[in-house]
This record gives sequence, structure tokens and C-alpha cells, in this order.
Amino acid sequence: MHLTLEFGGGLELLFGSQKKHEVDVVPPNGMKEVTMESLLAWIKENLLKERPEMFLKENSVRPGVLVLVNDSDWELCGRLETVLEEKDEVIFISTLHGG
Amino acid sequence: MHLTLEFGGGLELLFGSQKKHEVDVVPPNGMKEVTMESLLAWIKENLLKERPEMFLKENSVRPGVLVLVNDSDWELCGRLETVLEEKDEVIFISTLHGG
Amino acid sequence: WAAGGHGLSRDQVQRYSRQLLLPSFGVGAQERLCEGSVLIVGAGGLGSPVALYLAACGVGCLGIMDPDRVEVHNLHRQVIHTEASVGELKVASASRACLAINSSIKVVAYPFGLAAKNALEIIRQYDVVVDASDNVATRYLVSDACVVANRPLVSGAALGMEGQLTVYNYSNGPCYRCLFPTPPPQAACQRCSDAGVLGVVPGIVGTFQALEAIKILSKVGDPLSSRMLILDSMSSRIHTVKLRGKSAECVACGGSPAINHITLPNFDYEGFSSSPMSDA
Amino acid sequence: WAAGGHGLSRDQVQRYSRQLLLPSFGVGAQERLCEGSVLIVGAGGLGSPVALYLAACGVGCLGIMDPDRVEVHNLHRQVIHTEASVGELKVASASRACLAINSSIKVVAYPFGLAAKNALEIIRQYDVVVDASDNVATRYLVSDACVVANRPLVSGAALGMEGQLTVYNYSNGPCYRCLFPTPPPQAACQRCSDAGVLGVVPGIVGTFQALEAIKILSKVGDPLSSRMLILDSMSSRIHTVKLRGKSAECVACGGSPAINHITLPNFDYEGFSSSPMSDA
Ligand SMILES: [Zn+2]
Ligand SMILES: [Zn+2]
Repeated sequence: MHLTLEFGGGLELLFGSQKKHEVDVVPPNGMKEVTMESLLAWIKENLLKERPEMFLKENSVRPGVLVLVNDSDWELCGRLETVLEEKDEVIFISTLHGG
Repeated sequence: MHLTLEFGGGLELLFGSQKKHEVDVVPPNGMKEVTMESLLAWIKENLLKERPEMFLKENSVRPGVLVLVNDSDWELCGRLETVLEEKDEVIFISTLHGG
Repeated sequence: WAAGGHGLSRDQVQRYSRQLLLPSFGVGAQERLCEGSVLIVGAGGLGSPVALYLAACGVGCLGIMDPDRVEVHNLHRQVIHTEASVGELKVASASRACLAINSSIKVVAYPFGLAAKNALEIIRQYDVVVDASDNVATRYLVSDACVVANRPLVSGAALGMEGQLTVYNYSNGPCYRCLFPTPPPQAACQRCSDAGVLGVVPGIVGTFQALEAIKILSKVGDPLSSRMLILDSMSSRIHTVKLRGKSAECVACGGSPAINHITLPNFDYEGFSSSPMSDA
Repeated sequence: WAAGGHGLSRDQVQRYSRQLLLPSFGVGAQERLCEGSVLIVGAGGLGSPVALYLAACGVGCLGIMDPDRVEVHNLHRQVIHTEASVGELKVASASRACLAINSSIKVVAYPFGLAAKNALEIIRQYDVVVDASDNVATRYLVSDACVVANRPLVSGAALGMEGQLTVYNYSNGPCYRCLFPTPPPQAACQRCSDAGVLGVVPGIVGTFQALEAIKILSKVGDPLSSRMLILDSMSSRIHTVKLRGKSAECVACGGSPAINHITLPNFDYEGFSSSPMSDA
């Protein structure tokens, strides 16, 4: 399944300073669908280059990271259980505090 | 066919000061498709409330109006011949000169 | 509007004539601005354009709060200050600039930071609060205090080449804690002084913050509640994304909040967020 | 960068330190800004934030052009001016404000409007041009002159509650005439003085114009060429739309242009656009 991933607010530094990633993700063994939970595992395995604790905590993202699926807060569509569809856009953005 | 039309840059004043219009447009008699040309005719007939010369000129829009189909300049997709699809978004925006 | 029957003076009618001309703004909205008040927490990169544009457009009373003094490395982005004000309190420099543009408004300068002890008392005196601060501890405090005092909060942030903007605690929208119940790890709390910032980026975010404050005060337009504007200046791409609503479990704005006018003044925001409120 | 080997003075390193810290900006980009020059056509609602932010971030030479004097009804949006400068030439007031923020840059004031006769000679002296003007005749002239002189043009406009922004004549992107070969009817050419403008809207557009000028000069990021940013301030919605490229038939930037360094100075821009270049 083709997905567009985007990292911002400094998270891109954990992904080789590249903000946008076009990726193809297959459902994990025995699953029919790619959920946000399996996407996070896939990212950890395949994309994340350094300091995983700056992106993940337990089986989710670390505090201070907003997750947006097709420009909507993942809180509105089921968080880790969100089922992704072909061509979905997922944005991970670290909240900023500077001024 | 369901379309979202949007008027901006002052053009909304010709449409009851409403910027966004959700409309259902059927192809004109004998046609299978809705093109931008037939959409303009439909708008003139059904939506335009006043001063048509501020929106249309001959069979197209007046000079100074940008037309965007799904956020792309209609110059990139065939201008009047552009064939519209279900749920397309068409924006008409008058260029501004103030500062 | 020239015929009178409104609360604007002749000077105000002249000064604000280009806003009074707007059919969707007009006298009513301008009167609400002139009678309204905004507290700006931070007179730095974000606070500079917020203060300039709110003073210019005629917000009746501006509170400007900042403990710091102007330094030369502020000047690349904090355009309300000048070389002559280096060494001066930022609130003094910013107040002077606001009054130079519009002497008909009132400006109150707070030459100290927002603290748990003083937040509620000060915030209650204003209609709208703008978070133009530079640290995560203050961001939690401003949000909590706005919830307890029932004030809308226009929150902006900028770092590096990016900016973020939203309105909290407004019309069933979330507060800062609804979005971020747990503070981020300390390593994720970089400041402009650590990581740098392109000067014009807080300029853009701050000008948008002024817009949102104007919309809320004047009751014109749709404020950015339950939505966030995300700016990537390098690609000139701007996402407006949809955020969750108010959370029933939120410790600040939920059904049975742990944070209230009694507990807030004693809450340890710096400890909670492992982040100091000042650079010192 | 503290170790030297670059063209920045110690004062510059201190002043711009928050930009030098940025890995994607750094010394090289700052040097290009400090060696660069920008002509700002118009010192009004758009030109105010453009001039403030370009001066602050260190653009080496700013040209500021405007024939008008400051009036009190400008002050609700033209935040570079103050009450004390009412009656003064806008370019004098704006130059003073820029130098107060950053005395290390050079500012050249042009107390007259851009005209067909003077446009090429002036524009050739700058690396980037910012159109912050307020009328359609000047917009055609600025664009044509930028094409003939081969300069990128950062064009912004604001009216009512809306704003528009794009970069013309840059990297195979269109010029103003590619988009608008025929001028609009006179009735569609409203100005802020006729139709009004919410003061903070040109503030947002102008701050974005400063950003685009910085990106072009510093060669960092993707300028807004062949794209247009459309701001609806009331809904806080921002579209970034894709525009056509350069047109081969364009009379200004096409294959066999009718407008060139010989014909431009004699072209009647006011007659062509049925629009005066000044409010008078
Ligand atoms: Zn909450
Ligand atoms: Zn052209």
C-alpha cells in the first residue's frame, strides 16, 4: 500500500533530514490491513535512523507529537487502530515551543 | 454531478456574498459530460445574481479572473474544454491589486 | 457610518476608515475592537507583530508581558524593538512602539514572566490571551490559566523554518492539555536560542495570531479553533489540519478538572514539564 | 562558524546568530542576504512588513519606493509608520524605521512612483523586486520591467479580507502578463481606499513576501514560483494553487516579446489598464 509520510517540527532530523517520504507498506504477517499501530512498527524498522525515543514511546508516538491522517488528528479516527487506505497521507509533527 | 464552487477576490459579491456553493450540475442536453464551458453557462443561468459582465466575457471568464480546478490553474487542464468529474472543486478568484 | 449613532470618535472614524469601509467588518466590529483587551505573553519574535498589528487596528487595551531585556541577537526577528532599545526591558520598548503607532489605546506593561501565582489575576483582566512565549512550561501555564479564567487563547510557536498556530479553549475546541496531556521529553523542547529560527517565520505566525485575536474580539469570521495551521516556510506549504475537540478527561478543561483556581497557583509548571520558564 | 573563514563581521555573527544556528541556513545563506539587494515598490500595507523583516534579517541594500506621504488612515495597517510621521514622505519614515532596527544595512529612498521611464534603470540595480504597490497599472509595469531586466518579482496583494501572493519571472514560472494578458475591467480594480482592507491582511501577505524574497536571495528553500498562495482571512483557509508556466506567446516574457528595453519606457501603462498609478 502506497502512503505518503511526512515528518515535521524537528522530527525530520530522525529521518535523515528528509520531510516527505513516499513509501510502500505491506500488512504485517497474518493481517489484512495496515493500521497506524503497524505503520509505527514499520517506520521503526525501516525508516527511523536514530534516537527512537525521540519518536516513539511504548507502542505509540512520544508525548508532544501530533499525528494527522489526511490532515485530521488521529484522535478523530481511532489512533493506533486507524486503518489506513491506499494513498493516505500521514503527518507526524512535533509541537513547537519557540517564539 | 456534485461540484464545489468557490468565488473569491470580490467575485462572491456577484453570488449573494456567499463564497462556497455546493451544487449539482447535469450535463447540458445531448452531452455526456460537464465541461468548464457548460459549467460557466450553468452558473450564469442558475447562480449569478448580478452584473454578469463582472464575471463573464464572451463564452469565458472576464480578464483578471483565475480559474482553478482542484487547486490547479485551468490553463493546465484545457480551459473551457476541461471535463469535470464528480466532487471536483472549482475556484474562481479575481486578482487583487490593493496593498 | 458618517452619520453617527455609534460609539466611535471622529478621530477613530478617520483612523480606522479603511476597516469601517468593509461591509463584513464595519462600525460594530471596530467598536468591539476598541472596547476589547488582549494580553500578549511574550514580546519577542511572535509578540512583536502581534503587538504592532493589534495596536494599529485599535484594540482598546493591550497587556504586554515579558521579563527580558532587548539583546542585539533579538533584532533579526523582533521587529518591534530597535538598536536604541538594546538593554531596555522588552515591555518598555514594545509599549513605546505601540503607542507611537496609536496613542489612543492603553498599553499595560508587565516586566516579569507569567507565573502560577500571578497568572489568573492578570489573565482575568483581558478578553483574549495570546501565547507568544518561548518555552513549554509557560505554554502549559497560559493554557491552564485561560481555561480556569475562561478566556480564549491564541497560541503560536515558531522554530527553525517552521511555525504552528491554533486557538485553544474556544467554543468546544480543545485546550493545550487536551492535545498534549503529557509533556514532551526535555530533549524535544528546543528554543530559538538553541536551535535557531529564521526571523520572518515568527513574523508570519505572529501576524496570523493578531488576525485570530482580531476575529475573536470583533466576532467576525471563524477563529482557528479545533484546527491548526502548520507552516513549512521552505516549501511555502501551509496545512490547515483538523484537531480533536475538548476532551472529557482533560485535567484542565474536562468534566472534573484537577486544575482549578485553587490548585493552579501551586502547580509546579517547571517541574511538570522539566523545562525552565526563563533562559537564565 | 565562530572560527571565522567567512565574510561576516563579529557584529554580524552576533546579530544574526539565531539564523546562523540553523543547519539549513547558516553562514552561506546569511552572507548572500548581507550581499543582496531588494527593491520594495510601495511602502504601505504590504511594504511595511516587507521592509521591517528584510532590514531585520540583514539584506544588504533595500530600495524603498513610494510617492505618498503618511496619513492617519494608513496607520491601521502600515505599521512601519507612526503618528509622528503623519505628513512625512513614506519613504523617509520607512527608511528611518529600517535603519533603527539595523544600522548596518544601506537604505535607498525613492520618493516617487515607478514609471515606465525610470523603471528599468532602477530595477537593474537590485537582485530581487517586491511588488507592494496598490494599483493594476503599476503591477503591469513592475512585472514587465522585471522581465526585461531579468529580475525575480515577489508579488503580493490584499483587499478586504483576502490576500494573494506569488513569485513571477523566476525559473520558468510565468510573469504577470502570462497570467493576465488582458487587463481587468476598471470596475474590478478596487483599491484599499475604495473597498477597505482589514489591516492585518496585508500584514500577513507582506510578511510572506519578505519570506519569499529571503528564500530567493539566500538560495534556500523553494520559492513560490508557478504557485499562488490565496488567503481567506475570515475562514483562516490558505490555498496554495498550481499556476501555469511561462507562456510562449506572452508579449513580455514569450519567444518574441513586444515589450523590451526600447518599447517599455514608452508604453502607456495607465492607458492600457485604464487605471491611474496614483490615488490623486
Ligand atoms: Zn483540555
Ligand atoms: Zn509572461
